[in-house]
Amino acid sequence: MAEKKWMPRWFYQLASPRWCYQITGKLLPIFAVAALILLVGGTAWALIYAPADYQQGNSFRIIYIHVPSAILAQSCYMMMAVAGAIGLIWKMKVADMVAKACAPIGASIAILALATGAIWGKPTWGAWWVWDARLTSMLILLFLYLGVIALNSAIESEQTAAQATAVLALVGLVNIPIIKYSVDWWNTLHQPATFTLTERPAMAMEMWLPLLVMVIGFYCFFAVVMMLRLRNEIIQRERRSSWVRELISG
Amino acid sequence: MSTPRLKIENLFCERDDRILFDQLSFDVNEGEVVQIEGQNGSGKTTLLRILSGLSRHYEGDIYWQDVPIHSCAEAFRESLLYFGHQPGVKAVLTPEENLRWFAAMHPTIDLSKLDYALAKVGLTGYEDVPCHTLSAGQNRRVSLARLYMSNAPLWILDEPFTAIDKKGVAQNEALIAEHAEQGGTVLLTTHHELAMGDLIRRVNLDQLAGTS
Amino acid sequence: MSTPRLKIENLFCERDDRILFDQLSFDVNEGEVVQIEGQNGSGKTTLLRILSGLSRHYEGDIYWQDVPIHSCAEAFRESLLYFGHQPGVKAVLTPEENLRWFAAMHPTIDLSKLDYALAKVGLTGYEDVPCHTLSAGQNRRVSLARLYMSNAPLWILDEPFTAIDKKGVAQNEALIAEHAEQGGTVLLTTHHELAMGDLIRRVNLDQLAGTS
Amino acid sequence: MSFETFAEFIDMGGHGLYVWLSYAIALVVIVLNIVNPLMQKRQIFTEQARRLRREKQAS
Amino acid sequence: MTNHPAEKIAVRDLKVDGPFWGALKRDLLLSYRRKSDLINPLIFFLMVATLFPLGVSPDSVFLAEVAPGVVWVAALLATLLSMDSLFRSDFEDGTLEQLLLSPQPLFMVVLAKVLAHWMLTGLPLTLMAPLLGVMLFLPADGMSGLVLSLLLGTPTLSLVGAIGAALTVGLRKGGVLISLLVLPLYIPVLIFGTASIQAALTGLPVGGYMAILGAMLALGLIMAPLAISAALRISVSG
Amino acid sequence: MTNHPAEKIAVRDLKVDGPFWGALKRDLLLSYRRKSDLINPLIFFLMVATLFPLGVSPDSVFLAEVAPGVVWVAALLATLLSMDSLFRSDFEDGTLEQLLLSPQPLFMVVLAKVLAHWMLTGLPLTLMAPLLGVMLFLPADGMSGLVLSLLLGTPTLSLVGAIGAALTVGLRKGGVLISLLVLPLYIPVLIFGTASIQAALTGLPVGGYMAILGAMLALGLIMAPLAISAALRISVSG
Ligand code: HEM
Ligand SMILES: Nc1ncnc2c1ncn2[C@@H]1O[C@H](COP(=O)(O)OP(=O)(O)OP(=O)(O)O)[C@@H](O)[C@H]1O
Ligand SMILES: Nc1ncnc2c1ncn2[C@@H]1O[C@H](COP(=O)(O)OP(=O)(O)OP(=O)(O)O)[C@@H](O)[C@H]1O
Ligand SMILES: [Mg+2]
Ligand SMILES: [Mg+2]
Repeated sequence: MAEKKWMPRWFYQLASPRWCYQITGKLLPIFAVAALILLVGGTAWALIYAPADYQQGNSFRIIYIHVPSAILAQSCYMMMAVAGAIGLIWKMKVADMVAKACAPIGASIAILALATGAIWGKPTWGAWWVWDARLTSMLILLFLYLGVIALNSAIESEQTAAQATAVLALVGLVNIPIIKYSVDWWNTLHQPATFTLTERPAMAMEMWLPLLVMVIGFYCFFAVVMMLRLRNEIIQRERRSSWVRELISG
Repeated sequence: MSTPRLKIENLFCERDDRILFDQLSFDVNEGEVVQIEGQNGSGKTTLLRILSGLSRHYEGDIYWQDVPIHSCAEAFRESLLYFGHQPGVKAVLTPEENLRWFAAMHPTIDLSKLDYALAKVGLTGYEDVPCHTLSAGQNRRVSLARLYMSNAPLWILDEPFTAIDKKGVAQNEALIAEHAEQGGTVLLTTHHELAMGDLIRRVNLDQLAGTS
Repeated sequence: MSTPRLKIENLFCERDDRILFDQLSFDVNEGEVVQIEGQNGSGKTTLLRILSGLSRHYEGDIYWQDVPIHSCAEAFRESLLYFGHQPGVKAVLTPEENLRWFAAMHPTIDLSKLDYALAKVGLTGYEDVPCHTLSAGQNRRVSLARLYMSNAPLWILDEPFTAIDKKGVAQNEALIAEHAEQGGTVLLTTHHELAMGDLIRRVNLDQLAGTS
Repeated sequence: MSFETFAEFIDMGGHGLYVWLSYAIALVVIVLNIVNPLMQKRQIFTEQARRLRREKQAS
Repeated sequence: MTNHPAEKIAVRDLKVDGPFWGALKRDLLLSYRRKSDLINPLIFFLMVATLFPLGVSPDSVFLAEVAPGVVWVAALLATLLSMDSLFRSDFEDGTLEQLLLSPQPLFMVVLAKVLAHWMLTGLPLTLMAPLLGVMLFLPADGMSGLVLSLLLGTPTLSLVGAIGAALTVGLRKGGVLISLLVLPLYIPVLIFGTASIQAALTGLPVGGYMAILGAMLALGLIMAPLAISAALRISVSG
Repeated sequence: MTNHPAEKIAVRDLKVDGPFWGALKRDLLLSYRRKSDLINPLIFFLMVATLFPLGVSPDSVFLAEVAPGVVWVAALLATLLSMDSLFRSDFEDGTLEQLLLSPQPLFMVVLAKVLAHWMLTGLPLTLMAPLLGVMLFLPADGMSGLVLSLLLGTPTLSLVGAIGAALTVGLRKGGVLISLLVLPLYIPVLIFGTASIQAALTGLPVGGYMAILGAMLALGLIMAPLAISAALRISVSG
């Protein structure tokens, strides 16, 4: 299309599903190996070598799942919204597909963060669930994800679905800071914080390093799943192009 | 030669893995009536919705007075009167109230012709009854009344004669012919046999789509 | 002479202070096709809804095989196939699912003719797509497919040809004629010019209602 | 090594249930996330291959 | 595009369903197609469970105290609000006319529709209730009472609500009116429902309450379909 | 039947409304015609106020404590549930298509529709709130906070909800989905709304909360109509 003339070359290339399919094909094994090593190594480190917390004992080891998943769940939403915006503004198909692939991953990771948090809460606070600021905003994030998924699956036309979810994701993005802010306020106002997540002593290095490994591992894992889903999506949508035909019949 | 009013180039549309039309190109000039033909499901409505700017499920180019349609959306909409399968009549409002709203939304609709238009479509005496008590044909006549009030040069009419009785059809055909004579452009679909003869140019979608 | 299938006596109906028909009486026999004529708003739909038992806004008597219609409601419904302005097609279901439901509700609809009927109305290949993705005409064809599956002797059809293309109209006309020949009874309205000639008896509501 | 014996490792200072449950859930989520797109891929490929064959037959 | 009608005829199941199964299957299928219909009441339920602590108070002692009432009010509202759509879409697309012209007994069809409605609202609500109970810190003693009372109470809500829906379906806009008609009839169910949970919480026997809820359900099962059928005929004839 | 067209032309007012007034007038007229639209949210509001004491506890001290939260949750649910119909009937009868094909700026038309919606839900709710407060034994100190927070908060609810409505209008069934989409976006309003009443009750200054509610409203007024317009075009094109 004529309007795209001014865009840099890489943008063109990225916009080409075929190029994207090829490049992800090359990147996939690299990230897969990295994710495997980091996650397995990180888990071993976390479970076996890292010292127990002096307050919470060994239940503290949940942090190595909990925090990476919590972080990932949030950044995944950002990515989804940004990709959606690109798709909406520049009509870039690949961006739409990326956004679509983000939603289920993000939702499952958010569920993981919630579940590990809840499990951690039982030994620490004595309750599976408390209406604390962070937990609440995580729950709301999950709702945002579910909304995006539901909307996407409810609309039959792929193009329309992508555009509609992009609008929703963007509106949600505006709301995330507002939600965070409001929930923080609400909590400090209603309920004397019996337990705050931030007021813990700064973490020791030997506890912190495996956490870092796990966080990076989670990101690599995210990249792998993202690419797997993206490639499926590309095949599905480009099914009538000649290169996909060759790919399938060959 | 002057530039065509509406220029369609290489239009392609596919729904559910079924190609409705491919490489569809035609021009529409001032004073022309173009009937889009085709059997049920051949893509007439789809085409008209694309041309009116409602649907973006297409590839190809559409020009309005030589400008791509998406870069002159507002000017295009100002010149357009669209009549769809759903006539856009609110059931709880009266015919008069419905037409007033149309006039508020479309500056090309001349409200001072309200009574004239209602009389023309045979709804005098029904101005003040809610439309849901009207018959099927009367409901569509409310929306057709816009044709008598409109100054828009381009009319896109999707089966305007559905549910209209014979007298009404004849009247509307005359109106369409008159609009074309005055330099207007009409794109329409209908399964009725039109009596306008050679005034009409036909675009057949059956052959394009390769359906029987 | 045998008793008439459907006997209408002194029917009177008024809507919103407008008398639609008064002292309307006619019989319908086996093998007859009766077309209710009249301009838009003359009361055709109202009459058909009354005859089918949907509406009770009337005075007068209706007999089904010499029994007042309200005392043989179930038997009457068993003999009736009604096709209204709204075709009764669920948008999210597929044509096949819609017809299955019709068959579950009406024992007179023969499900084994499902594929035959879908093929006849030109919907082969569309059995498994939700109806809201079908075109206007295809949607009505889903409901018309019942005609090919029904064993009911009495058909009441309110504008069955709306949105149907010419080939489809011809086919359906033939079907209606065939039904009449086999001893069926058809009451219908349409603004199309029917090509059935003298097979049809016409009841005109314009004169009755005193509308222009 | 913060654990002396394997039993201690399993017990996690009395919090074994919680810790292992968390890691198990994490494992399940990770595996599902990997398996789901892989199965989807297989399905898409077989479906498209069938479509191609059908089209070839038709033409 | 090629079609193989012959092939299809061979494999297709051509058994005709009876009116009850036909209607039930169709309504379930409709909801399944729309997907969102299935999760609708659940979302509403979850929403209330989220909004309540957020809006009122996150304190666990307080929440535990109000939990039975909140769950029941939420169930009631969820049912009430989903009622309006029970016959409306059928009315608008003409399938209701076809239904009324069917020679099949309307009683059965109506019962099937209400059953489908309950399976898509009341039943999932009942199954979800324990989760809600946990989120609102309902003590474990109350759980069985909660589930049982919902199980017996929600079908009654669906039956009674359907009468309201049938009466208002012919109107241009029934949404509100239905609440007004149905609400007074819902209140006894609400009162006995919450009372039974309170009883369970305080260790009193719940049998009596359940018997009353069951009796109301039995009455509803017999009377409501008749009322619904009559109301539908009146609404459509207008 | 005789007609006097000449006479009618003489008395008829033929002023053409602008897009904003045209849309606003029409939507208000539609609701007025349906009558029940007008009292709908009020009934819902009243229902919650009735059900809550019945289902949870009639104790006045308890009720006073929960009153701000209950009123806000009720207002939120009432708005949410009325949202789905905002564009649906327009979509179904084809008027939405006509709207999108109008050369008038969609921004204004959409704003007018949302304003009409608020005038028929948020505004009456706000005006009714003191009555509800009394029914739930809210202390007099909280009344002004209650009314003010609703006045600033409910327009935001209408604006944000309209985005959800616009996104789901093309679907066969949007009723549930919309709740899911919109609920997370409503939560900040709920939290600040109730917090401001709590502050008023405890004698703290409410200015800050009101400022935030106002800021959210301002943001919504600028952003929401854009999002709604885009969403409508997307939905209809599908
Ligand atoms: C369902 C329950 C829970 C949820 C949804 C939740 C959510 C979160 C979120 C969103 C973060 C922020 C991650 C980031 O961006 O840095 C986080 C961090 C954290 N959470 Fe949780 N959490 C839950 C329960 C718990 C419990 C029970 C504990 C421990 C007693 C805990 C301890 C932590 C710690 C230590 C951090 C890292 C803090 C930091 O470095 O900033 N969480 N959690
Ligand atoms: N939203 C949709 N999703 C998928 N397919 C669609 C959609 N809308 C239309 N179609 C398909 O496009 C084809 C053309 O439909 P269209 O409504 O344009 O037909 P038409 O020529 O107007 O027919 P009719 O004479 O019956 O009005 C149909 O076969 C239909 O199945
Ligand atoms: N519910 C109603 N309330 C009041 N009047 C009504 C109602 N339904 C129909 N009418 C009136 O009855 C008259 C006849 O309507 P009917 O639908 O029977 O006409 P029709 O002959 O079928 O017209 P068409 O050819 O347009 O379908 C109309 O003038 C209409 O105003
Ligand atoms: Mg069409
Ligand atoms: Mg009619």
